[in-house]
Amino acid sequence: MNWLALASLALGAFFFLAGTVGLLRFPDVHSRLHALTKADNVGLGFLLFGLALEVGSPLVGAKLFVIWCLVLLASASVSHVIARAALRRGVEPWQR
Amino acid sequence: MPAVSSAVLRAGAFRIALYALLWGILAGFEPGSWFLGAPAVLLAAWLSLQLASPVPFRPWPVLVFVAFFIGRSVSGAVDVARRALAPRLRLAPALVVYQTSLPAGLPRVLFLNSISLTPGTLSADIRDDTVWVHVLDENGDHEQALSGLEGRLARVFPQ
Amino acid sequence: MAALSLLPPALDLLLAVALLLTAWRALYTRALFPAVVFFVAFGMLLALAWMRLEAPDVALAEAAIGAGLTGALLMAAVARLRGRDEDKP
Amino acid sequence: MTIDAVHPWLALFLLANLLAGLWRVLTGPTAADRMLSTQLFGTTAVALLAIEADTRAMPALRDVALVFALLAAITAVAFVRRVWQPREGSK
Repeated sequence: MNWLALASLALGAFFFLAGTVGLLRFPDVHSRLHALTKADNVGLGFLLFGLALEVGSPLVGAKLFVIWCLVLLASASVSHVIARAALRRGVEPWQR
Repeated sequence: MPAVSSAVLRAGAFRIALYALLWGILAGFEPGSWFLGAPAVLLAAWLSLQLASPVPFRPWPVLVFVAFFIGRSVSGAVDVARRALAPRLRLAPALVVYQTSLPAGLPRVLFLNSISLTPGTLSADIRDDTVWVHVLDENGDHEQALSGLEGRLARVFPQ
Repeated sequence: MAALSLLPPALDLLLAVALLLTAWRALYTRALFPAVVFFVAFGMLLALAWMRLEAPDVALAEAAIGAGLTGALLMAAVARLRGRDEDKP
Repeated sequence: MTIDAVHPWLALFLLANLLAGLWRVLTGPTAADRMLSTQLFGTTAVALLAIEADTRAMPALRDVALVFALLAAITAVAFVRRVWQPREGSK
């Protein structure tokens, strides 16, 4: 049993949960974007890291890392584009 | 033969090496995979030179930035998780305006994307040199965090 | 390990229920745009179902064509139909 | 007990998590809020595919994960370019 891999997988699952809770609880598009881009990406990072440790093959690890980089790039760009569209369309950020 | 500047040559060689590595990682390093892989890598390198002019960067600060970035995005996720799972939501969102001095193109794109992955900030719009940043908590020192991030990127791309 | 052997069926059951649910919403949601979003979600879940059936090539095609390309095309169609205003439910 | 025994639980958890996100598609309120859940779907599907690739020793599933990584971006860009343009009169 590889405890480091297991801990990494658990952390990944935790961040996924946090992302979804944020998506459901946060008050407006902009803050929901915060929850999704940050929590889910890092959750995926921990999960893939755990899987890579488990497999133990450097090539598979590198492939998982490339996939993670792509997800990161895609979701950061998407979140910027959606946030911008919301602002330009006149969706005011929620204020307390 | 048209004169090709050494900067373009260097960038071309670098991109070919990078794409070949990427191909190997994605499709496998077996000899058979290169029948398709070699033309694809060359085509991709040529296309990327057509689409984006070479951007000089320093290799060592890139590694420093990657390490810094991974650390920041983990703490960003922890921050969001704390806010999402707290019994009472403690959010005080606001829009913050920041003037960037990074050159347009790759450095600026990287800046906007890293803003979205560091704690409490999300890049929401850009017009010329002005970046609109949505923050989860208006009480933080975002000016300092943003200029720190910008400084690290400026070290990667010498002007 | 009885509890463990029950797990894969539980996963497949959940997936099947989710597929039916998203398909139903995609068909019966009155507003067009939410229906398209449900369709995209349905496509992604279907790709996951192909994954469970050990058919990675079909999953690949479903994800790229069924969810991605068709979803984008449907969105373009919705925009044409509704004069680019999609906030009303 | 090997670590593989954790995988089904993890997959089940992620799938349940994903389905909870569907609530956002139902309630909105804006079109962008609904789009956010496709973003969630993309990331979670990558995770599920990577787990399954491991459990079943099917490396091809990692290639499917690669496609999923870019899929959500395509639909989001189509959404912003086509559906959710600025209204006439707004800034």
